[in-house]
Amino acid sequence: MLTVQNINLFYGAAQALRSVSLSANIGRVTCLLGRNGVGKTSLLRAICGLQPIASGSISLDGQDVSRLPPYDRARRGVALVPQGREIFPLLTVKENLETGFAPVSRDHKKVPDEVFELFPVLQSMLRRRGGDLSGGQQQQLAIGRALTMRPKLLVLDEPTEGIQPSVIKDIGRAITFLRQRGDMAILLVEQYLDFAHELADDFAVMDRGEIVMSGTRETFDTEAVRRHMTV
Amino acid sequence: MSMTEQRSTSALLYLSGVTVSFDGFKALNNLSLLVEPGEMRAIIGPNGAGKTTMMDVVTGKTRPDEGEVVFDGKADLTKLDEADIATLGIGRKFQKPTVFENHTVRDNLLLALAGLRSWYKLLLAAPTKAENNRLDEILSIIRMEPQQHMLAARLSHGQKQWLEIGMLLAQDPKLLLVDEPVAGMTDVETETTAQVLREINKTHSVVVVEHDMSFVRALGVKVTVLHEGSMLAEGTLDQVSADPRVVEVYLGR
Amino acid sequence: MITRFLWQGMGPSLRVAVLFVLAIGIILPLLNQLMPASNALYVPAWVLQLIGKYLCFASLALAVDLVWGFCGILTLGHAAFFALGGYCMGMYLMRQIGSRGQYGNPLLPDFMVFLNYKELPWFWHGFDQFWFAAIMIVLVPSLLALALGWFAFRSRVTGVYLSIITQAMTFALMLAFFRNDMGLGGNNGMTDFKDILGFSVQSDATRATLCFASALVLAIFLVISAAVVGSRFGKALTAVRDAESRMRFLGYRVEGYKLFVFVLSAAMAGIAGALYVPQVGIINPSEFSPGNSIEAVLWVAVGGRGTLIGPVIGAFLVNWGKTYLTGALPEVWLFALGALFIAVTLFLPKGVVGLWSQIRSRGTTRKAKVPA
Amino acid sequence: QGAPIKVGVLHSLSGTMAISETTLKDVMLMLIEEQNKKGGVLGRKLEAVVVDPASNWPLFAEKARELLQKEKVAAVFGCWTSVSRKSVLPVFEELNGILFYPVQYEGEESSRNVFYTGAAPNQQAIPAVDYLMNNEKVQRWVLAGTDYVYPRTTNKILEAYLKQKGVKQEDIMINYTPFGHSDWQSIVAEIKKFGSAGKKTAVVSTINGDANVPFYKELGNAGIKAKDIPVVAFSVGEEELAGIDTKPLLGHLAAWNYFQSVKNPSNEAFIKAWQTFTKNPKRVTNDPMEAHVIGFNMWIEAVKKAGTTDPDAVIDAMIGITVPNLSGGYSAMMPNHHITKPVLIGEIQGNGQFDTVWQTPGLVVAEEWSPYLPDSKDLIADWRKPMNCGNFNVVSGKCGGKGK
Amino acid sequence: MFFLRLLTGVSSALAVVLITATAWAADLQTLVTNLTTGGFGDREKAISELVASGEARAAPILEALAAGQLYVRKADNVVVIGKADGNKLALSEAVSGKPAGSGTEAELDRVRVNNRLRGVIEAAVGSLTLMSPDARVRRDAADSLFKRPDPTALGALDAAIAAEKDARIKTAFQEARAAVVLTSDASKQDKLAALEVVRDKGNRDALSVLQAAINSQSDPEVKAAATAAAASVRQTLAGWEAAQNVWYGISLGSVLLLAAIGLAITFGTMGVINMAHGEMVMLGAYTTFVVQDIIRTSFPHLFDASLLIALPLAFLVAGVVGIAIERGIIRFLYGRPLDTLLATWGLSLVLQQAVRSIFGPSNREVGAPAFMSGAFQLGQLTITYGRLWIVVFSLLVFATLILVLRKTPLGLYMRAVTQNRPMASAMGIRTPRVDALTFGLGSGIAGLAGVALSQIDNVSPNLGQGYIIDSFMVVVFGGVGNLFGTLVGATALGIVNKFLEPYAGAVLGKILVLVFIILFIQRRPRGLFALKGRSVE
Ligand SMILES: Nc1ncnc2c1ncn2[C@@H]1O[C@H](COP(=O)(O)OP(=O)(O)OP(=O)(O)O)[C@@H](O)[C@H]1O
Ligand SMILES: Nc1ncnc2c1ncn2[C@@H]1O[C@H](COP(=O)(O)OP(=O)(O)OP(=O)(O)O)[C@@H](O)[C@H]1O
Ligand SMILES: [Mg+2]
Ligand SMILES: [Mg+2]
Repeated sequence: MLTVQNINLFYGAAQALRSVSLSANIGRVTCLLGRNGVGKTSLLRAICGLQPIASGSISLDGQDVSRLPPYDRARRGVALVPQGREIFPLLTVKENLETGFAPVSRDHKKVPDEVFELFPVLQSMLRRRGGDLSGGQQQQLAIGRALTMRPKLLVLDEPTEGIQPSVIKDIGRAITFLRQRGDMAILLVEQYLDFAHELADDFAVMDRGEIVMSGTRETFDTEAVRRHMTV
Repeated sequence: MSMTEQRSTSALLYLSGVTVSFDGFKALNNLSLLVEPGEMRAIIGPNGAGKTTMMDVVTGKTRPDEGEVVFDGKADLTKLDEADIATLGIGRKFQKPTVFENHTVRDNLLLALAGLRSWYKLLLAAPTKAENNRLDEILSIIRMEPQQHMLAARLSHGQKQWLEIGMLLAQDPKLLLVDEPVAGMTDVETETTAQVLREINKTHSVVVVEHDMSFVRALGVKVTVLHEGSMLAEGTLDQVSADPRVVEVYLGR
Repeated sequence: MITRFLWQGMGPSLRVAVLFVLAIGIILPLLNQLMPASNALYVPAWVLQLIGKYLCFASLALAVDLVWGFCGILTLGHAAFFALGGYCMGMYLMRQIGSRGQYGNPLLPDFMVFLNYKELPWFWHGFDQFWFAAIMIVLVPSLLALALGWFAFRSRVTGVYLSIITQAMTFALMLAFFRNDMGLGGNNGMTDFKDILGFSVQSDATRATLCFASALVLAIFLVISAAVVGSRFGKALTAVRDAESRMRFLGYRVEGYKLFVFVLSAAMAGIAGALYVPQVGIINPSEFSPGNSIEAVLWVAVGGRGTLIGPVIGAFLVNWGKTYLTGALPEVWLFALGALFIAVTLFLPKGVVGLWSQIRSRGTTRKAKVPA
Repeated sequence: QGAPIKVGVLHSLSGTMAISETTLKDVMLMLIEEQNKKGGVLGRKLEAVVVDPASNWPLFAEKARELLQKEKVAAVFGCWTSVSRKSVLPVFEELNGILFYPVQYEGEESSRNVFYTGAAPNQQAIPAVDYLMNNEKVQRWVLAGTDYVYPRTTNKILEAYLKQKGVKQEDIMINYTPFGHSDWQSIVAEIKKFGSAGKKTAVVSTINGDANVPFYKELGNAGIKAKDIPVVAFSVGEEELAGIDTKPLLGHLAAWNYFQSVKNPSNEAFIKAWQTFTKNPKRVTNDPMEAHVIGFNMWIEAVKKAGTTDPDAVIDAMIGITVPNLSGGYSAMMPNHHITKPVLIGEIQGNGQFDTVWQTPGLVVAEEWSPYLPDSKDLIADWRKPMNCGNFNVVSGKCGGKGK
Repeated sequence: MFFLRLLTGVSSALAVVLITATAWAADLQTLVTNLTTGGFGDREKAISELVASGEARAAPILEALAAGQLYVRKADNVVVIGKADGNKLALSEAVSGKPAGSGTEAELDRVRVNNRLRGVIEAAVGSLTLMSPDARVRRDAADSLFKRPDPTALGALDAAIAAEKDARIKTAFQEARAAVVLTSDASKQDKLAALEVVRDKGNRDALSVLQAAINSQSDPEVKAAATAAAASVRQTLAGWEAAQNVWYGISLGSVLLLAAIGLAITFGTMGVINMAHGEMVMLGAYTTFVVQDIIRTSFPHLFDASLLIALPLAFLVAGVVGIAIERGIIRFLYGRPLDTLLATWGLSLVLQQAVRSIFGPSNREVGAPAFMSGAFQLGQLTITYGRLWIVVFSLLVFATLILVLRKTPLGLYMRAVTQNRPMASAMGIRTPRVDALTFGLGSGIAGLAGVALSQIDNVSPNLGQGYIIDSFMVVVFGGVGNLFGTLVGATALGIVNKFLEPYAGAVLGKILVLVFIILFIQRRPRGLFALKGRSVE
């Protein structure tokens, strides 16, 4: 589904990504790990088109999308749950969800049932403004909103941040469910190692803007990873 | 009744019957809470339970519809504004990290540093050695010496979290309200943060909100569980974790 | 202590700027006074007058920048403080005319005579004394700023709401001053000044002195502003600009910070206005017009917001452009000016001053990329 | 053939006043072009120096200085509204320039360096009131104006005049509005109310500039017909009417010293030249334009008479110069630096023109100092030697106001 | 009884006509010639003589005179009536009414009238047209007689009253008769009765008649009764005055609303400090002018539809310009809202000067179509059609806009994009298109406002400048980002203004409104309808 090849990314003169390569496939969860400030978010933003890359390529289903604006990538099936939630504060919960209709075809303009199954709070708060929700509720809304886009590549940036344990478990189950349904690739950034470990089919570890380790669940070496995660 | 009154004098933070509603929705519902001097308290509870709102009430951001909020046995916080409350000695770290983006890390800490606050004093203030030492100290605690001259805008999410903790340290308040300090931190950093907080707790009172149970466990303090704006349970983490209601609404199976 | 305060903000580029402003203020008037008119270096008086005017505008721009650039208050009413200072000066100059007016009334200015005033309105008393006028020049704008700021900042009026309040204020003042009944000359305002401190306003020596005074004042303002923004106060101020409520949670009384800067800036604007009036020879209510305030903001934006040199450059550039273009391209100069504003926003996001750092940073990026 | 003689044109081409002043700039360009076709003056060509003071009063002074000191123009034609004139006045006096001011104004001024070719109040306002009183038997008066000096002074003079004619205070209503006032509903209603007192009522309007169009539109909509409550205006000319559908305004009045509709050969020639010059066969002419025509011709004559463009010589030569005006007579420059003018009362027609309904039998000499104001009734201006004074007090016999 | 009265009335009127007709027929020529000679005073006399003659031709001749259509042909000194017919005048002989060829203004001398003569003629024609078969004409005749009571018309009025079948016109006749009685030397009783009739009419004209009666009556009893009647009329009118002020306020509010509503989108929703907003309004007004100009020269019969044609065009013109501005300038400035102030200010200078160069600096004429001219009475409330339509129009625009923003996907995307542009883009919303459409919509609405404002204000390059400050005040006062706030804010400011104006005067009133805004914002620092909630902080 997604192939990232040798991308470099700069903030002004500072380089945040150095020749990063990564891929994510339908029906699999790819987990990206790393300490604070190593460039995980930068990588995800580059994939979604929110941050321009200096070189390298990003392709979806074999098509190069490196130069496409974010909305065109969204139309090709990329959905993002960003760090910091980025809810539309003045839109109601319902409207927030409905923004996800933009890239989908007419007959899919309906919020999928699994969103409300997963996050029953949202159902009860449809008319409340997104900005008034609590942090965790916003996080749930952000995930629901991404699912409304019926993505082929779901990109999640620390989706469990600020979420109560029971819902984290639900999210884990949901990710498992989505993986099993087999219609999307999932790219997950997570600091919460146990959670990542449970879900990941493939994983990659970043440090200082580079991928320093990668492999499949079978080769997942918790200790080695932990080493990269400490200073 | 007399019991509470008596305790209210000794408690550092005293909330009684606090209710906050937004357009009919009760975010806090008759909440009462006591924090003793020198105590560290963890507060957990489902998303939307009202934890952040409780902090908003204490720091003066939100006015309660009903109820009493007393600090240090004398100050009625419902009558004071944010700056007054901060001056009394209540510091806060926000759930969504908020730092001064156009200032360097060091200047962020300098602004937070306890002491000068009035405009005419700052106009003529010269940097002192003590202050600089203190800043260096904090920078090393939060491990941001390399970034100290970087603009805060360029920090990653987790680094901003650390900076906010550093600002809280610099502010040196009597009571620290810490909202989800370890969100977005690695497991190792989570442990470090717990250590830092325990260290602080030796001299300060702390209220921590967090969803990370391992972190709460590492703190090893009394836990209050909020639910739908009121207190659901209180006790050690093990005690509350065993409470079926807490499992039902919060921890999950 | 005070000298340390004053020196703390003086960076090298600012030192250059202050010296440059002073140099203009000294050399040009001297050339005017000492050179014979035939000499190539002779500076005619009208040039001095233009430079003097630009210097006053630069002071106004600096005042605007202090509140807008450093404190985040987009003021759309600073022309009001400028005009109030100007009116105080105008009243002094009017009283200096004495019985040389058209009607020869020793006490009442002409416009009062023909509007049938029998005696001097109360607020005109004292303005025959320069010291009194000088106090008023600072006091009147400051008090207005204090009153407005006191209420607005305490009620936490921010952003566009504050902008609109300042605009409403200047608009209301304009309408009020237009009224003939205000006793301040109505639409015609005050003109035909004769003397200032006993010297004829029309003599070249006076003009040279006024030009010098304007430069001196601007230089002083630059030093003061630099001291303020360079102090810890300045750091707090920019923090207030960026995240006001966060500052409150740190225990800062944000109102005090804003109020101090607002009042300081109003006083600066007032002084600038007072120097402006004898140089252009007229003060009239249209100085209060909201458009003037917006223009002052534009000077700052063109020069570079949030820097101290930017507003000075912006004020000079835009006003010199106006002077030049209204003479050279009278029919189409608005196209040129409008295009300038658009071009600056599009290509120089940090104003003309930003151009310098833009060039520099481009240099460094290139350098940084070379080894990679 | 010497170097060309520069003539300054100081009219706003942008900002609020551009609407009125741009036309005057065009007229000056036309006059200069025509004069050059005739071979210029003193054997030299004329050259227009146009600047744009942008409706900004300090800029007027600055540009005046630029014209006089940098461009060294021989004379300046310019300004509109008293404040612009007052702003440049000290500059002209200091640098000894010559200014021709073409617009009606409130009087109370006479400068050696300014020639006032527009009307003084007695050349416009008073005859208009006389006309209404005598021909339309008006007994009740609304004096409506924009709140600035010209309306204030004019109304003051009119008030004194009306009272002298026996009109009672209660039959005079005075109303002021801000510049650019655009919502006239209440005021029109008030006028209507004032008019329903069983006495014939008229409105004397000194409403300025842009505010007139909405005012007349509201009048028309509210159904106030000229035969019920006529409005006589001093600032509404053909140019202003060009922006309004005048059919509902039929019969409302204006007082000027010139109308485009005046029929005589010199006017017809002027209109033709103007429409050719602007390449617009519908372009209208108006009173201030005529004032510039008169002023310009007078200046040419004076330069010829003096044989030089030297200001002092020209200023002295100006007095007594007589040139044809476009209303079919001659206007003369008087010693008070104002000119003699006929006063015409015109009714608005459906085609946006005025139809002269009444005219002063002869020419009216300007009273620059109003006899109806206590402090100026003793003043006169006479710039001939030996008096050479703009505010001579005839009681004390001294120059300079009270002349103490 | 009724028949009898009717009969006598008709016959006496007939008699009057017959007698006078025979007596003076020969002299019509002289009478008409008299009309064309002498000064205004002589002319007035000639008019009353002509009326007294009772000639059937008198009415058309006098009407032509009042309308300025009576001429003397220079060539042969024949008095003719000239009616516009293309560029020429179709002539007919005044005395006989026979066609007399055509001519131009230059070949004819117009017979001048002034306002006073027009009034005299109107009253005279009034008494001559009381029996007209056209009900409107009879009504007008009654009205003009009421306003200008003429004692000689008493007989004709009586006859007309007797003959009248329409109850409302009959009342009007009776009121006119009462007014006439008051000016005649009728008996005290008659006058007292007449006073009652006039009092019951109860409007401004009635007050005027009563005031005149107070001034002219000598009998103390009549005078006292007139004073009492006037007082009672004044009292009724005072009650209506408040209603009138509210209406003025609403109509001023609707103008403010129209001017501000586009800004509520470009500024309120998108956050662009759009100083060129006024120029968009101006573009709309100039579009109206161009449309009317084309219609006038090429399709005159469409004139009444000109505004309807102009509306979509103005929307398009301003909208397209808006889109061009967004694509060319604004889109580089998102995230730098303050810079938009600078750029749009520059833009407004350019647009103003461009319009000045193309259309000239002076005002352009935009006419009112028939349905927007004139006024009607609602009780004692005078409501002008123009204002009424503007109120209706502004509400329509407002409602449509609310629908678009609230109920369409485009509206949703607009709001999403302006709240968080990158995230909206990541959600698959084509942000550039939405941005352009939003700015275009705001500008287009400003263009619509221009069409409406062209009806009440100058169409000049300065048009926009006059509204920009008010628009910003309204949007901010109402609460930025809240359309309802804009609606309520505009109406509130309008009404406050109109209640202050009669007491404080227009100038002070405006100052007070500004002070009121300043104080109000202290109370509600985020406007009338502040956005509440955590996200606002
Ligand atoms: N807008 C920006 N401007 C400049 N530098 C930035 C910006 N955003 C991030 N950076 C820098 O890029 C590096 C990578 O940041 P990024 O946000 O990708 O980290 P991360 O791995 O997501 O960290 P975290 O776990 O804390 O979210 C950091 O060192 C940060 O300082
Ligand atoms: N201004 C507001 N308007 C409406 N509802 C609000 C507002 N502020 C908070 N709420 C609601 O109040 C409830 C409590 O919110 P709060 O932020 O205190 O929760 P929390 O306990 O901090 O949750 P989290 O763990 O997710 O951060 C939530 O349901 C939220 O939606
Ligand atoms: Mg991250
Ligand atoms: Mg929370």
